[in-house]
Amino acid sequence: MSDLEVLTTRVTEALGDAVIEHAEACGNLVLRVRLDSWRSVAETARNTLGCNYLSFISGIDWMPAPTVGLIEGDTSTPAQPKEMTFGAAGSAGRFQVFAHVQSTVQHIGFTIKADVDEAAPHCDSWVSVYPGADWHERECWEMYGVVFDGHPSLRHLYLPAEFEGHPLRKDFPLLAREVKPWPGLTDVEPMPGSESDEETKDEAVEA
Amino acid sequence: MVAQNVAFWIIAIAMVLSAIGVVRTSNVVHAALYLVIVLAGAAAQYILLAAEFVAWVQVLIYIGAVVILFLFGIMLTRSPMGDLDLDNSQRMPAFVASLALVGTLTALLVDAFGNSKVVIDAPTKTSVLSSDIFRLYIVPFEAVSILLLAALVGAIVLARRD
Amino acid sequence: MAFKLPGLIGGLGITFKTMLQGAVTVQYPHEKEQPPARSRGVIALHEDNCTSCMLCSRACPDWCIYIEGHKEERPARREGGRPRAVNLLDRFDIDYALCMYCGICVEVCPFDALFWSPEYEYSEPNIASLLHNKDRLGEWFHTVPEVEPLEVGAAPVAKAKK
Amino acid sequence: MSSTEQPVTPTNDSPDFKAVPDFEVAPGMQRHLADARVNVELDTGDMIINLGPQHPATHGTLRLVVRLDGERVIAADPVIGYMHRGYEKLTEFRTYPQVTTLINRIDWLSSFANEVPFVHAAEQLMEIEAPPRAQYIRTALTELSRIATFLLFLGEMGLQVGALTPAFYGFRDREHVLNLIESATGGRFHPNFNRIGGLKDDLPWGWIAETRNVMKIVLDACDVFEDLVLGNEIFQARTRSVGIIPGELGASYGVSGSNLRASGVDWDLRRDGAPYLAYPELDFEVFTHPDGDSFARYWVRLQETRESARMVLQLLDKMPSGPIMAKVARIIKVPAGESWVETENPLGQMGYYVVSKGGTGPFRVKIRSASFSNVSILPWMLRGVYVPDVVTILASLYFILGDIDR
Amino acid sequence: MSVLALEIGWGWMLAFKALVILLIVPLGALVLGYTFLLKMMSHMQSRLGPMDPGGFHGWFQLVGDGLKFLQKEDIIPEDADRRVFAFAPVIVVISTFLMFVVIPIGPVAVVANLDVGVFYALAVSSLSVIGVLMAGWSSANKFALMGALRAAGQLIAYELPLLLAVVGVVMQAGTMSLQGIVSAQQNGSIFGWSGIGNPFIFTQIIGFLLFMIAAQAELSQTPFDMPVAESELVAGYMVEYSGFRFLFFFIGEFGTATAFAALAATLFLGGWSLPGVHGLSAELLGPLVLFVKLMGVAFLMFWVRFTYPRLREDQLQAIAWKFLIPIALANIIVTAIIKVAF
Amino acid sequence: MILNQFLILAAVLFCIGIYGVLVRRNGVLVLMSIELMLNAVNLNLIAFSAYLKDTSGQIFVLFVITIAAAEVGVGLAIILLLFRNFRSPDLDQAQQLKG
Amino acid sequence: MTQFYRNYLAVAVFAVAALGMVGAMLGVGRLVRPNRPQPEKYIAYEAGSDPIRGFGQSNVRYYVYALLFVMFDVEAVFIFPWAINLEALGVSALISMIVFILVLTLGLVYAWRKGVLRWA
Amino acid sequence: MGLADSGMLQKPVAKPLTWLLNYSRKYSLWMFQWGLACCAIEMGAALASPRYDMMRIGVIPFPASPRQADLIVISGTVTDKMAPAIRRLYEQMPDPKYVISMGSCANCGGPYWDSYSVTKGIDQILPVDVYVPGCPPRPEALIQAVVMLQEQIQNEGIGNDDMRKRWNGEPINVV
Ligand code: SF4
Ligand code: SF4
Ligand code: SF4
Repeated sequence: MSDLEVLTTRVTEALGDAVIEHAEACGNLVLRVRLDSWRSVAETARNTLGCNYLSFISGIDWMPAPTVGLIEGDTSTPAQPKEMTFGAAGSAGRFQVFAHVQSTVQHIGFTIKADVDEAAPHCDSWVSVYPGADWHERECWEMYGVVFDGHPSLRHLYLPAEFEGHPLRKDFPLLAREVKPWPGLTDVEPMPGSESDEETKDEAVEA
Repeated sequence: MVAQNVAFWIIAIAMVLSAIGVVRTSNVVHAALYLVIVLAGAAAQYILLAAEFVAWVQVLIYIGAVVILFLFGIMLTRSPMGDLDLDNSQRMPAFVASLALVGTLTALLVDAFGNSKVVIDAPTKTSVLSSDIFRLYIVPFEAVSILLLAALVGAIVLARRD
Repeated sequence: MAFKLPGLIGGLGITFKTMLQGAVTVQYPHEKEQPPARSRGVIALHEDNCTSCMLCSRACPDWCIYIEGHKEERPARREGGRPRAVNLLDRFDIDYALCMYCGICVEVCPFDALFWSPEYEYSEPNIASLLHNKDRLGEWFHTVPEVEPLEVGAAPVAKAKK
Repeated sequence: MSSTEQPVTPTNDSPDFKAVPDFEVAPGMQRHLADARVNVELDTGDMIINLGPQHPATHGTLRLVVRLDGERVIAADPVIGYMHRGYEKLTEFRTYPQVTTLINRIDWLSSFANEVPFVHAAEQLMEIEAPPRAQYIRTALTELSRIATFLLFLGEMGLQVGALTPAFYGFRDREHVLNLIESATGGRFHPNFNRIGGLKDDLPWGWIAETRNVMKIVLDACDVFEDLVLGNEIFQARTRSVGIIPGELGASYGVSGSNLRASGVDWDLRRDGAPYLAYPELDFEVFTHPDGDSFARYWVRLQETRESARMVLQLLDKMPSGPIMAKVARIIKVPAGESWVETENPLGQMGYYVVSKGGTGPFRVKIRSASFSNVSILPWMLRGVYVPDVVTILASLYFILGDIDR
Repeated sequence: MSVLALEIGWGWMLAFKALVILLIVPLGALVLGYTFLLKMMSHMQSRLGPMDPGGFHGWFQLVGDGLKFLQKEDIIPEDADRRVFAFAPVIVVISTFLMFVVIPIGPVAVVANLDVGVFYALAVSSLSVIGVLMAGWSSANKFALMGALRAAGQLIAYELPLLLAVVGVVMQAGTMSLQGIVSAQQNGSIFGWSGIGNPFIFTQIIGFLLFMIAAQAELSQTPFDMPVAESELVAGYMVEYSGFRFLFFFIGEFGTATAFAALAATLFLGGWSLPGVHGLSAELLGPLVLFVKLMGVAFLMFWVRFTYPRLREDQLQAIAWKFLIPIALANIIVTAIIKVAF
Repeated sequence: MILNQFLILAAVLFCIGIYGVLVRRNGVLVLMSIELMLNAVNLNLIAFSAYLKDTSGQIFVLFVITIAAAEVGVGLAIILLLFRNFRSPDLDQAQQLKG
Repeated sequence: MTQFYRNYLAVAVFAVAALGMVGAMLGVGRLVRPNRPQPEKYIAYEAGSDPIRGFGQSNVRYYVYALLFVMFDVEAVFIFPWAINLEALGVSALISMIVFILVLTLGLVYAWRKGVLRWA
Repeated sequence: MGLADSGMLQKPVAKPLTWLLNYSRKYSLWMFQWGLACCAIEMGAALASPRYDMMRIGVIPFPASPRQADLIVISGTVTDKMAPAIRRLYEQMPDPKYVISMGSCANCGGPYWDSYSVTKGIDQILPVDVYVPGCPPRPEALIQAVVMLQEQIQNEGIGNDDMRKRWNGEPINVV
């Protein structure tokens, strides 16, 4: 049994039915847990599994960005699939919170995900388990609008207080990219058969 | 002696004005700074009277230490800085009383000393002072140390919060 | 607060020694150090090589290369060949006020038209002058250094840039 | 007079200290933060002071809103975000090569080390591996950037406790290291030298010999710092038992790297994490210090600088020959998947959680930067210390604003 | 006055002296600031320091700074107490200036040979505390206020060791007049050998060290530069000062540094006196000798300044009260006992 | 210089001091006024000492200065205490509160 | 006029000269310096943030130090005249001075023991 | 007001004086101690690294308070949250004052040109005297910019119009 499998068994056993799904992503254990057990998972991770170290808490928005690829042939902005797909361990909807915890003693670590509601994203706060969660949760709230219940002071972390919107949501546009014309657009037509022709074509296909 | 007289009057006027400032100003820090002028003026008068050492003691202790103590005290008590009413209601009677006192004292002094002159032929040597202190006033001198000790202990007891 | 001396004295010794050692300063405006050959100072354009294929402009993360060009017919290179159509540059501007000196453009250029030069002295009092046009970029070409040989153990390079 | 009568605010070591910061003290400050123009009505004798965003102690743009009683800090609230550039959003709009060149500006002192975990994550997803020579060169450059970062720290810390001269020495000796980095990568600061699958270029001729010389200079510099700063009694008086982080608490705050090792937690991702670069083949020591105070942090970093120099020498000895790029398509597309890579950066644990959906750019990159977590412990650490110690603590935590705010 | 001033009335003499000193003070500060602060510091940090201003090794730097500040706008913050704010630097400057009055630079070349010389110098130097407190308080700025309180706390704490360190010298010389102290050193002897006179640094080495430490603190130099600690309080009580008023503090700082160095040189190193040089040549050489000694002392001060980190406020006070003052008192008693017994 | 110059100046200062003591409510200011009075006394002493060519006056002044320093120290400590208890350096208020 | 007064005249001249210098410099500065009043210029500096008004309270500790200072300053004042006349005053003065110093040192020791000299 | 505006300094007699005044301003550039981002480290290197030692040419990094500064080098990324503070600090500097914009971020937003939180160019809030290109510019590049600024200062008239232009300090308001 590889280390990862040992870890998987240990963690899934400890967490019990909180785990909805688990997967392995490039050697890293990813668990999807029920939203209502989000906090108890943290407690178990810290107290039972010995993961005393909080790496990060953050969110993820699985919606394909409507703004990407706005300009025709813009190869500077990477292409993404247009339909909603989910990553390791799946997701029930658009928003997920995920966190990574580790043990500084046993040198193990795993990622925990939980699905949050799209319309009114809510989630339990981890501050009482990992005090370091404070800022991470503020960041996540600011970036995705996920409200952490029980967090002592959810207020802006990075952005000025008057900032509106949640920048990391996929539908938050980067205005500068839309305002400035992409300089890669050209009216020079490719010459048939030339090397540059093929390359531009390649690019165009990818875009 | 003309120069000394000129100096005296300049300093005296500055002193009196500043002294009035001390009791009239509405800003406590300003009062302390006015006090500095009065004290410095007094030191200058001592020099006019050839009491060199005492003059610099005045500067060192009064200006260099007591005023600092005052300023610390002011900043500690956060005394009001604005035009808050720092005076009580007895301004008028107090003014009259002190004016009367000045008048009486002046009259008395003029009457008593008339035009007696202060003649200064040599400044007081510090060594003379020291022999006097350590020969004639040795007991008060020791008493001063006890007094200072008592004041120190008392002030510490009072100022400490515990 | 036990102060043992060695640490304090030793520190004095170090600074004193440094003082005697003399400075390591290079007096920049008067004497200049040549930056390493790979240094990314400014991008030079070898206009003859550029086919205005736009690859650099598209790969640039900052969108700071502006290219305009047009096509022109040219007589065939070899006798009897087809007449060639070439892209001629009308405009090739790099906005150094925006450029992040990442080198992506130099790397993606398939025709070896862009090079790094280690020059760095082109501050401007006017931000518009930081937009270097193709003549200015062409001038930088004279400052492009020779490619250095590689360290022992390096695999032979397939495609040698200048 | 309220504050003077209240019991003294619990210090870090007092029994009624709570691991979780209590937020009772914050409302006044919150109001202030919500609207900076509101005059906070001072109902007590305390003084609220803004340290920053422009303040010499805050390394640029951190802002500390500090509530003082005399010279003692009752509560401190770091306000970050003055350097927030929206990295996680920007990465979603860039292709992989463009992301690589962008992310070295997160922790700008050790830029090269920033690139490594991201490139590694992408390589993991693509299931390729850089050739050994590339791994060795990467490791050497990472360690060089660690040395450059720490040399700056070793001098800067002296500056923050009032000694001007060490800062100059730090800069002086760091210059040699930067020269090395520049002659190899072309950039003093932002190398952009990593490519997915290897490196941009091989080392230039004579680099290895030059590096050996420079490592000698670095080792000498460490001795100088040991005598000039670490051994100085005044420095010790200023730093010992100042800003203690208990190891367990530090871990739960996510404090990492040298800061955590200085608190006695023996954890170094180069040795203990998933193997990366050439570290498994190196022989090196991990230093810990039991005290967890500012002095310990300085000590640990000094030792690590030395150890890094030794590691570089080892790497130079073992440097394999061969290619420096794996076979990678010219236009990089990363297959869909998720990957978490963490590395031991100079400032601590840096991790990238890369989510790809198979495009030419990442779908989501969560950047876990070390300083963010390192600094998040500040409100706890700064309670009950004196103003001068605030400076020492900030300096000894050693954060880079870009690494906090991203 | 014996040589030069036979015919010249004392008033002219005084004016002449005033002029010389007025030139010497800024000039001395300039040379001190330039030579020692910039060049020595720079080389200790293995760099060159100013080079370009003026062409030759940046001699123009200090003049340039002065002229530059002359052209800077004079800002008085709106919340400041205008009059106090404007007057605070003046007090500091005056206190500095007055210190120079009693420092002799030759057998007769002294502006005012006061009977209470040392005492006067120390009393006058203590005046700057008021200026500092005024500056800090009137700026209506928290950094300034904290800086001023720290500065005042420190200045008064180290005023005492300074005073007490001098007592030993006064005891040995039997006078407070600086001229008297110099001649006591010049004419003294070490165990009967009078080759170099008796510079009090030998017998009062503890006093000298105390004096230097205390002077370092009085000047707010590292390791005692808490009040102006840049990395905490930005610039301490000077935060809000701009333009020329700031330069006054600057002048005050360097002037006081010069004055203390000169005082130390006079009290402990024999001042203007050079063994075996008397009469007119002493009068001419005096200023130079004093200057060399002064520079030696200043070198020591700046050497320490650029090597050490700074102490914390509490440590600083602790050193003064728990370390320097007891030692100074012990020094006094021991010196007195020796002097009375032998 | 006439002796009375100094004496009258001292008298004026003394009365200004009295006015201050009577009028001021702030404890610190009252102390300052007391200092004014003490200074007037000192000036008298010195003037007489110069007039009579007797150093005792100056020695007395030294003692008075000493005592004044002690007095200010204790006085301010008391005011601090008042301030701590009544949150104001105002003497009248303290009196009222004391009842 | 005696030497004594001349000396002090010199002191006074110096004070006035310093004042004059200050005045002259400010006057010259007035001629060459610009004056561009902008309201923002006069806002107190607080590290780039909007200043939070409110007067701070200094620490009681400073007061106690100042108190100690005053006491010892007074002591120094008495030491000086004694010091210049040491030999003439002889043993009895020495003893009384030692007593004086010891009594005051007692105060220092008291403060020390009381923890006044220790912060916090 | 003052001599400068009275026109007296424009007379040929005043040439040496003008020269001297400019010369002293030129070599006494007290630089505000403040760094923003990566560029700040290069600025630090230019100042504190003995290899570059910008103090040679009269740039003194002494003041940490804007009140004593002549020169502010905007060295690095300016975010929207930071911009008001920068503006405030600039305003607090006494005239005459100079601004150097260092690095692509300060010039134009640089690598973060499309970010939602970065100010695209410091010249939107301050008048800039010299722009230094680079990301980050080498310390030498900054020194070169300072030399360039010093040339500008040397040639500054201190008569009415030049002065007003230079010392105006009015912001360039770009919406
Ligand atoms: S420089 Fe190179 S990449 Fe750019 S347009 Fe010219 S040929 Fe194409
Ligand atoms: S170096 Fe980078 S940012 Fe600059 S022009 Fe080239 S691709 Fe664009
Ligand atoms: S211009 Fe480049 S180096 Fe300078 S701050 Fe911006 S990203 Fe950093």
